[in-house]
Amino acid sequence: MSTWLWLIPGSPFVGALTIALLGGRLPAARLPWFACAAAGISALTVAAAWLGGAAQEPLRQTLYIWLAVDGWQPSVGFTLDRLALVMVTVVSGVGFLIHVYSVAFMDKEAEQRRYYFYMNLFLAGMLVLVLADNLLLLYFGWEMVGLCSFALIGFWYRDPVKAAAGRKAFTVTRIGDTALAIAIFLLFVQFGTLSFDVLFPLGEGDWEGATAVALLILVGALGKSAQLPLQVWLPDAMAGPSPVSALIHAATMVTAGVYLIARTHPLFELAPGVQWTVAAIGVLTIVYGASCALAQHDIKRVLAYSTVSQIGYMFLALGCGAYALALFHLATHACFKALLFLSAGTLIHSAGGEHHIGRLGELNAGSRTVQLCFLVGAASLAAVPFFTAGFYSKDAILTAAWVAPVGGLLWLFAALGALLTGVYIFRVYLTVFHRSAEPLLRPRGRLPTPIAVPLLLLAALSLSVGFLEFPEGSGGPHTWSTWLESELDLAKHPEHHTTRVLQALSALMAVAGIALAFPLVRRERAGKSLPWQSFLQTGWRFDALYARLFVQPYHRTASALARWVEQGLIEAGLNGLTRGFWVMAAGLRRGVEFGSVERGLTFLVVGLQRGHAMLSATQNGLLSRYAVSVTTGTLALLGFWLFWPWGG
Amino acid sequence: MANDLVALLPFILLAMGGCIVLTLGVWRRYVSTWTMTMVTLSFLVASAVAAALWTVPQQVGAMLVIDGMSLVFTLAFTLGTAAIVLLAYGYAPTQGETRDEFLSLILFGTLGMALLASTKNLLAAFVGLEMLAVPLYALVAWRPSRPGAVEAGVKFGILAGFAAAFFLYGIILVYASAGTLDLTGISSSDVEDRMLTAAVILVLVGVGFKLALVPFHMWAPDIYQASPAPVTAFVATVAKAAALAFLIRLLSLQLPHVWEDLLPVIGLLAVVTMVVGNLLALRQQNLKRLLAYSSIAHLGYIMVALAAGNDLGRDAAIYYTVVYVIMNIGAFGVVAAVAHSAGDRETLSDYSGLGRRDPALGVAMGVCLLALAGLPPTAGFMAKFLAFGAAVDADRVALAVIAVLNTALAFFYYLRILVVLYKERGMVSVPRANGTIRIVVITATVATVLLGVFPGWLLNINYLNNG
Amino acid sequence: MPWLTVLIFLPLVGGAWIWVRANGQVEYARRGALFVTTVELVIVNFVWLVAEPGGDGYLYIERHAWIPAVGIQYLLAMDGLSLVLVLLTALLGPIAVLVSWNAIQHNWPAFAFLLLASQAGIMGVFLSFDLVLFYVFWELMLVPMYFLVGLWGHERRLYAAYKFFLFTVTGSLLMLVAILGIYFVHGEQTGNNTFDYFQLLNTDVSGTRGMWLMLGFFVAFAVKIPLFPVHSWLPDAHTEAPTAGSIILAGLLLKTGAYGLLRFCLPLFPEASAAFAPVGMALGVVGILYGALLALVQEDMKRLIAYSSVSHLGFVVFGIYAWNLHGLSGAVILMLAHGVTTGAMFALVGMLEERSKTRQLSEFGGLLSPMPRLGAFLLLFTLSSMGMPGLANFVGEFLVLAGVFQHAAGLGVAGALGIIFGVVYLLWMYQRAMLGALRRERRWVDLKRREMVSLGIFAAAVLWLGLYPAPFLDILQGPLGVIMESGPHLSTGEVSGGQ
Amino acid sequence: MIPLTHSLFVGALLFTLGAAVVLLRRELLFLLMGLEIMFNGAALSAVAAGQHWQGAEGQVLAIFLMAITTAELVVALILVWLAYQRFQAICVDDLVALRDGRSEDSP
Amino acid sequence: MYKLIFYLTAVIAIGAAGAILIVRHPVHAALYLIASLLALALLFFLLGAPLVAALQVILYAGAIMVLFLFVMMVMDLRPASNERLALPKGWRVPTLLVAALAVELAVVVFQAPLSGDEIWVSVGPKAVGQSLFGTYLIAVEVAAILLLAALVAVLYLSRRSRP
Repeated sequence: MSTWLWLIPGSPFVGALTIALLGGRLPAARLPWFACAAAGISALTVAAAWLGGAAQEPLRQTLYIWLAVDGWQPSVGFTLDRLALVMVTVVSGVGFLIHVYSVAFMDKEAEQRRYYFYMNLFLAGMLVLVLADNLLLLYFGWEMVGLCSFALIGFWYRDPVKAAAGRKAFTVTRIGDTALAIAIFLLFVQFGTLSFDVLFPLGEGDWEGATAVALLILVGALGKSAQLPLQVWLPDAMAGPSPVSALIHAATMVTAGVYLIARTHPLFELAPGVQWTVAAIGVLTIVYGASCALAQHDIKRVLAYSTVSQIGYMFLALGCGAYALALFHLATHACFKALLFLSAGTLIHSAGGEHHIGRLGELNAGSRTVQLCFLVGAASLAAVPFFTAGFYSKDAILTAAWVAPVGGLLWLFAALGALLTGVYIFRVYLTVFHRSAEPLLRPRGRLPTPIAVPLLLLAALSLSVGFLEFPEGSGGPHTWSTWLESELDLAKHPEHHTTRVLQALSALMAVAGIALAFPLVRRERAGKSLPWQSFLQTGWRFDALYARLFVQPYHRTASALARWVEQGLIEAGLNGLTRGFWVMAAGLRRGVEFGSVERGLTFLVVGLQRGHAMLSATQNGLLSRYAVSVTTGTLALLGFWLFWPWGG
Repeated sequence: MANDLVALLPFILLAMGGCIVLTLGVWRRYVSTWTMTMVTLSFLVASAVAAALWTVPQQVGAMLVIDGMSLVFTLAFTLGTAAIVLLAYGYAPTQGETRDEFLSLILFGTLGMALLASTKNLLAAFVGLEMLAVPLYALVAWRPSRPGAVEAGVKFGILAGFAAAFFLYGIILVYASAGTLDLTGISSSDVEDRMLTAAVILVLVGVGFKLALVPFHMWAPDIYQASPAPVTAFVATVAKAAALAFLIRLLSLQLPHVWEDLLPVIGLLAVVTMVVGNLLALRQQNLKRLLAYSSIAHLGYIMVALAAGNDLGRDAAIYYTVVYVIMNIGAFGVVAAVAHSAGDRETLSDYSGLGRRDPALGVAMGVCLLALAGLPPTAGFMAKFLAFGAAVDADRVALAVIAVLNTALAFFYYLRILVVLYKERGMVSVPRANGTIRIVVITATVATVLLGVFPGWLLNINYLNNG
Repeated sequence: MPWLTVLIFLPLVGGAWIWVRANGQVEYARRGALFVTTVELVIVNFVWLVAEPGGDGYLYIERHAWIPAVGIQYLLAMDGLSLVLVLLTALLGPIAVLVSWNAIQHNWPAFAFLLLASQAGIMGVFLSFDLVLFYVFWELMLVPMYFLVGLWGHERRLYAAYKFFLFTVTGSLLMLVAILGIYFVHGEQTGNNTFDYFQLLNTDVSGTRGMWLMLGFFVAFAVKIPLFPVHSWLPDAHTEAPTAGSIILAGLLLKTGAYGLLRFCLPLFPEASAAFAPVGMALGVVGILYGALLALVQEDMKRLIAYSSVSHLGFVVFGIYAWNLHGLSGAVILMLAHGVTTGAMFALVGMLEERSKTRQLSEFGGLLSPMPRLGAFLLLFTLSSMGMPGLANFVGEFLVLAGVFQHAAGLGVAGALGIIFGVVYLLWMYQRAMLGALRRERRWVDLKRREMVSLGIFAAAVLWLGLYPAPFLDILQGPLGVIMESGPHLSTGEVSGGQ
Repeated sequence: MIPLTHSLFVGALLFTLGAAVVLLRRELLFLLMGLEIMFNGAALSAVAAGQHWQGAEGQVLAIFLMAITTAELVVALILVWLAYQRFQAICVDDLVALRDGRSEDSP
Repeated sequence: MYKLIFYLTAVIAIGAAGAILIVRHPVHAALYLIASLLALALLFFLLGAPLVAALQVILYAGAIMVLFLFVMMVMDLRPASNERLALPKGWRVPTLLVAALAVELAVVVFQAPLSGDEIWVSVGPKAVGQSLFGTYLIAVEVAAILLLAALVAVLYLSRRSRP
C-alpha cells in the first residue's frame, strides 16, 4: 500500500496539470467529470489505505530528496499515520463530494477549466499538507492551498470587490505564513532538521525557544484558520462560489491550523502559556464569531462567522490538550458545515444569486430536500442533543474545557457561544424556510443528482459521525479517542458528576439557543414597524422581556461588534497597515529615491555641469587670458615646489 | 663616423625628403599632388625602416642617444606622420594645397620630433622643439582663407613663443646651475640644488604647453578647432608624443633624482589636467574641441603614470603615448573623412547617423572612441591599466582613484558621441571619403584593437638600455 | 575541444557574422541569432553532461600565456558555480531572441550582434579566472548592453543608458584599482607578479589594506547587483531597455555582481569580508525591504519588476554574507530563480506592451478574460517571484533564510518580512493588470506559439528549480564548500547580535 | 666682477618685464615685442651663466636663441600681418572667434 | 668702473623694457626695444661674450627691429590722438602675477651657485665656433633646416592665393 501513497495527493495534482496543459482539448462537458475522477481516485486510495492497514500502522513513502545542502536533506515524502488518516479522509471525502456537487452547480459557468484546475490543485495541496512528513513539505502544501484559496475567492475576478477579497485573504494569511516560516527556520536552526519523526522526540526536551516557536506556529495557524485577530479575511472570502466556500473555507483549508497545532502539539506542551493562549483565543473567537453571525443578513456570511466560531471550539480543545476532540469536532464540523454551505449554495443558486436571508425567505427558493438538509446541518451546528454529530463533538469539548486552567471561565464563554450558535443558525433557518407570506417563487422540481447526492450523504454523516465518540460517562463507546490515543494524548475529564452537570447544561444551551431564535425571527420579520408591545400582547412576554433584556442588547452588541471591531478596529487596522506601507513606500520614493538618492545624483550632475560651465567660460578665446593661465600655472608649479613643505 | 651616419640615416632621410619635395614644387605643372604625397610617404617609410634597423643602444655624436625608446618613438612619429600625410591627401578643405610646402613642413616637423625622441642635450631638445613648432604655425593656418585659420595661427604662434620662452629660460637656468646642457652630464655630476629642479619645472612648463597640460592647455581647443583635421591630428598626436618622448627621457632616463623631487608637482598637474580636461569636454558640442579636451584629459592620465615615478610608470607612459597617437589618428581621421570642401563638420549633430550611413567609418569611430574611453579589449584600456597600475604600485592609490573616477566621468562624453553616431535621423550626405583616409582610419582601428589584445609587442621592448 | 573558449566566442563570432552577412535582412538576422543561441545552449548542455571534475574540483581549465610581461594569462575555468550561471546565460539567449522577434522594429542585424556580444561578454565573466581577463569581459558586456538600451530602448533610453553605464563603469573602475592593488600585494609577498586567481587566493591581505581592496571589489559588485544606495540606475535601465535587454539585464547582468561577490570578494579577502559581513547582511535587508516598498508604489510594470529585482537581489546578498552552506546555496539558487522568473516577467510585460503600447498598470485591468494564457503565465511567475513553495524562488529564499537564521535571527525575521511585502506588491500588480473589469477595449490577442514557447521554457525552468533543484544544488556543493572553507569560520553570534 | 646671481637677476627681471608686456598689453605687435624681451632676458642669463662656467656653451645658447627665435618671430609676424590684412585685427580682443560656445542642452 | 657700467647698463636695459609697457605708440615701443637690445649688447660684451654682443647689434637691433618697423609701416598703426594709455581691463590679476613671477624667479635665481672671486674671462669667437661646429654640429644643421622651414612657411602664408 505504501507505494501507492503518492496517489492520494498525486491524483488531483496530475488532474490539475492535465487540465492546465490539455484542458483545452477535453470536451467542455467532460472536464468536470475528469476533475471529479481525479478527486475520486484520491478518495478511493484513502479508502484503500483504510483497508490496507493504515489505521493500524503508519504508512510511509519517500518520493525523492527535495534539497540536499550540507547534510540536510528534506524529502518529498509522505507519512500516513492516524492523525493524517483522519484529515485525509475528511479532505478527500468532502473534497470529492464537493467536486461532484460542483458539476451541477457550476455547469453554467464560462471558465470551468480554471475552476477545476484550482479545485484539483487545492485538493492536492491540502493532501500534501496533511501527508507531509516534514515541515518544509507541509509549508509547501500550506502555501499551495493559500494560493488556490486566493484564486478561487477571486474566481469572478471581473468584480473588483471579489478580486480584492482574494487578495485580502492571501495577504492576511501570508502574515500568518511568514510567522510559520520563521518558526520553521528557528526549528531548523535549533535541530538541523524539519522531519516530524526526528523533530518531535527532540522537541520534548527542555528548550527555551519552545515558547517563541510555539507562538509563531500559533500565529501561522491563526491566519489560516481565521481566528482572532486574523479572522478578517474569511467573511470576505465568501465572494467565491459556494462549493469553494464549502470546501476551502469551511471543511478543509481553514482547519489546517488545527491540524498544524495537533501535529506539533509536543511543542505546545513545552510551552503551557502558549497552549492556554490557544484556548483563550479559541473561546474569544467562539463568542466573537457567534455574536457577529447573529447580526448578518447575508446567508453565507452567517455561515462564515459560524465557521470562525466553530473553529474556535477546535482551538479551545487544542488549548485544553484534547487534541483528539479537536480533531473530532473538525471532522463533524467538516460534514455539517459543508452541508450547510452546499445547501445555502443551492438556495442562492436557485434564487438567482440572492444572498439576503430575508429575501431568500420571500423567494421561497429552497425545495424540501434542501430545507431538510439545511435543518440537519443547522441542528448539528447548534448541537441539538443526542442525535446530531455536532452535539457529541462540542459537548465533549465543553467538558474538557472545564478542567483546563481557569476552566470555568473558558467553559462559560464556550457555553455562551453554544447558546448563540443555536440562536443565529436557527434565525437563519427560520427566516429562510418558515414564512407566513405566500412564496414568490414556486419551489423547483427535483434537485439535480450531482447536487442531491452529496447533500444527502453529508446530511447522513452530519447525523451519524457523532456516534464514534460518546460523551464521557454515557456508557457509549469511545472509538475515536481510543483509536487516536497512540498519537494524541487523551483529554482529561472532570469528576463524574460535574461532567454530568456540564453535559446537561450544554445540551440546555443548545436547545435554549434554538428556542431563542424563534422570537428573534419573529421580531425581525415584523421589522421596525412591529412595536415592542405587540410581543407582549401576544403573550410572549417572557420572550419579549428576554429579547429586550438579552437578545436585543446582544443584537446591538453584535452589530456593534461587527461595526466597530470588524470594520472599525480590525479593518481599519488592516487598512491602516496597508496604508502605512503605502505611505511609507511613497515617502521612501519621495524622500530617498527621488530625494536623497536622486538628489545626490542631481547634485553631482549639476555640480559637474557647473564645473563645465565655469571652465568653459575661461575658454573665451582671449589670447592674453591664455597667457595668464600659462603664467599662473608656472607660478603655481614653481611656488608649489619652492614654498611647499616637501619642496626641495 | 660611418656608423654615426648610418645611425643618423632616419634624420637625414627626413631632412632630405623635405628638401626634395620642395624642389619638386619647382615643376609644379608636371608633378601631381599624388606624386608628391607618395614621395613624402616613401621618405617617411624609408626613415622608419632605417630606424628599425638601428642597433640599440648606441651613442651618436655628442647629442643623440639611440635606444629602445627612441626606436619606438621614431617609428611612431614616422608612421604616424605617414598616416597624417595620407589623411591630408584625401582631406577636402585643403584639396590641392597640401603639396610641396605642406609636405616639406610636415617632414621638417617630423625631423624635429625624431630629434626630440633621441636627444640627450637640452639645446638640441630646444632646437627640436622649435623645429616642430615653427612649421606648425604655418600648418595650423594652412589655407589662410579658411575661417579661423589666421586667428589660430596667431594665437598658436604667440602662445607657443611665450611657452618656448619659459622652456628656454628653464634650459638656461639648468645650464646656470649645472654648467652643462648634456643630460648625462647633469645626472652624473652631483648637482642636487634647488635651482636645478626649479629650472626643470620651467622646462616642464614649456613641455606642458606642448602637451596642453592644464593650466597650459587653453590654446588647444581653439587651435584644434580651426586647424584642418589632418593638421589637428598632427598637433594632437605625434607632436604631443614628441614632447612626451622628451619629457619621459628627461625625467626617467636622465634625471631620476629630479624626477623624484618632481613627483608631487607632476601628480598635481596630472590631477588638475584630468579633472579640468574631462569637465571641459563634458557638454562640449563641437567635436573637434571635444577631442581636444579629451586629449587634454588623456595627457593627465599619462602624467599619472609619470607621477608614479617607477619603471612601470615609464613603460606605461610610453605605451600610453603610442596608443594615444593611434587612437587619436583614428578619431581625427574620421573627422577628416567626413569633412566637406567648405570645412570640417564640427558640431556633434553633424555626425548624427554616420554609423548607419557608413558602417565602416562608424565602427572605426566607435572603436576609437571606446579605446579613448578605455574599454577593454582595446589598447586604450591596456594603457590605462598600466598607467593606473604604476600609480598603485607606487602606493599613490589616491591618484589612481582620482584617475579612475575621471575615466568614468569621461565615458559620459564618449558615449554621447557614440549615440549621436547611431542616431536614427542621419546627416544629409556623407561624402565618399577618400580611400586614403579610409585606409588610415581602418588601420588605426585595427591597430588599436591589436595593441590592446597583444600589448606585449610594446611592453617587451627594453627601454632602459641607454649606454 | 577548448569548450570554454567556444562558449565565449561562438556568440561573438556568430553575431559578427550575422551583422556583416545579413545585409539588412531581418529574417536572416533573427533566424541566425536563434540558431547561434540554440547551438550555444546545446553546447552548454553537452558540456554539462560530459563534465568530469578534475582533482581540484574544476570541470574544465584552459590556460595560455597572454601578456607575460605583466603576468596576465588567458585563463578560463569552470566549476559548478560557473556552470549553473553559464547554463542560465545560455538558456536566456534563445529566449531573448524569441521575445525580440517582432518587437525589434529596425536594424535587426545590429541588434542580433549586440545581443550575442553581450551574451559572449557575460559568458566570459562567468568563466574567467584571470583577474584582468575577468575585468576585460566585465567591461565588455557593458558596451553592447549600453547600445541595446540606448538604441532600441523606450522614451528615456539615453538617460537610462548613460546612467546605467556610468554607474557600473565607475564601480568597475574602482575594482580595477583593487585588482591592481591585490596584484602588487601578491607580487610583494611572493615575488611572483600574476593575475592568476588561483595564486592570488593564497595572498595574505589583512587589516585595513585588505578592507580597502575588498571594498574596491565590493563597490563594483554592489553597483551591479545593485544594493540599496547605488541601485538608482536599475529601475531606469530596466524600464527603458527593450524586452530582450531587460531580460539580459535582470537575468544575467545582475547575477554577475553576485557572482563576483561569491567568486572574488569572499575567497580573496576572507578576513575583510568576514568583518564586513554584518554590513553586507544589513545592506541586503535594506535592499529587500526598500525594493519591495518602492515596488508597491510603481505605476509602470517594468519599473515595478525592476524594484522587485532590487528586493530579490537583496536576498541574494543576504544569503551570501550569511556565509554558510545554506545561505550560499540559497543565494545561487535564488540567482537562477530570479533570472528565470524576472526574465519571464519582463518578457510578459514586453508582450503586453507590444499589444497595448503601454506599460502603465492603470491602463490595464481585466486582461485575464481576453488573454487567459498570458494571465496564467503571469500568475505562475508572480507566484514564483513571491516565493510560493514548489516554484523556483522559494527554494532559494528558504535556504537563504535558513542560512541567515543560523547567524542572526533578528535579521532573518526582517528578511522574512520582505516576503510579506513581496506578496503585497506582486498581488497588487497582478490584480490591477489581470483582474477586475476590462479597462481598455482593444483587440487583445492572446499569446502566439512563439511566445508560448519562450514562456513555456521559463515555466519549465521555474517548476524544475522549484520541485527538483537537487541537480543544481549537487554541483554547487563543491565550489561553495571551497568558498566556505576559504573563510574563517564564523561562530554563531559573532556576526551579529541575533539569536 | 659681477656675481652670477646679479646678472641672472637682471635677466630674470627682463624676462619678467617681457612677460608683463605679453600679459598686460593688448596689441599683437606689443605682444611680440614682449616675447623678444623675454628671449633677451633669457639670452642675458645664458651669457651670464657662460661667464660663470667659463665655457662657450652660454654663447652657443645665445646664438641658437637668436637664430631660432628670429625664425619663430618671422612666422609670427607674418601671421599678425595676415590677421591685420584679413580682419583688421590689431588687438587680441579682435581675435576671439575661436572659443567655447554656449553649451547646448544635452542629455 | 666695470661694475658701475654693468649696473648702469642693466638699469637702462630694464628701464627701456619697462617703457614698452606704458608707451602708446608702437614705433616708440620699437625704439625703446632697440634701446634695450643695445644695452643688452653692452652687457653681453661686459660678460665676456663679444661675438654675441656683435650679433645682438647686427641681428636684433638691426634686422629684427627693421622687420618690426616694416610691419608697423605696412599696418599703418597709429594710436588715436593724444589718448592716454588706459589700463587694460582686468589688469590687477596679470600685474599680481607678474609681481609674483618676479619674486619667484628671484628666489630661484638666488639659489644659483655663489661665485666669490671668479676671474673674468672673455670667450672669443673661436671657442664659440669650435663648440658650435663641434659638439653642436647636428643642432646647427637642424637650425639651418629650421630657418628653411620658416622661410617656406612665410612664403606660403604671404602668397595671396594659388593660381
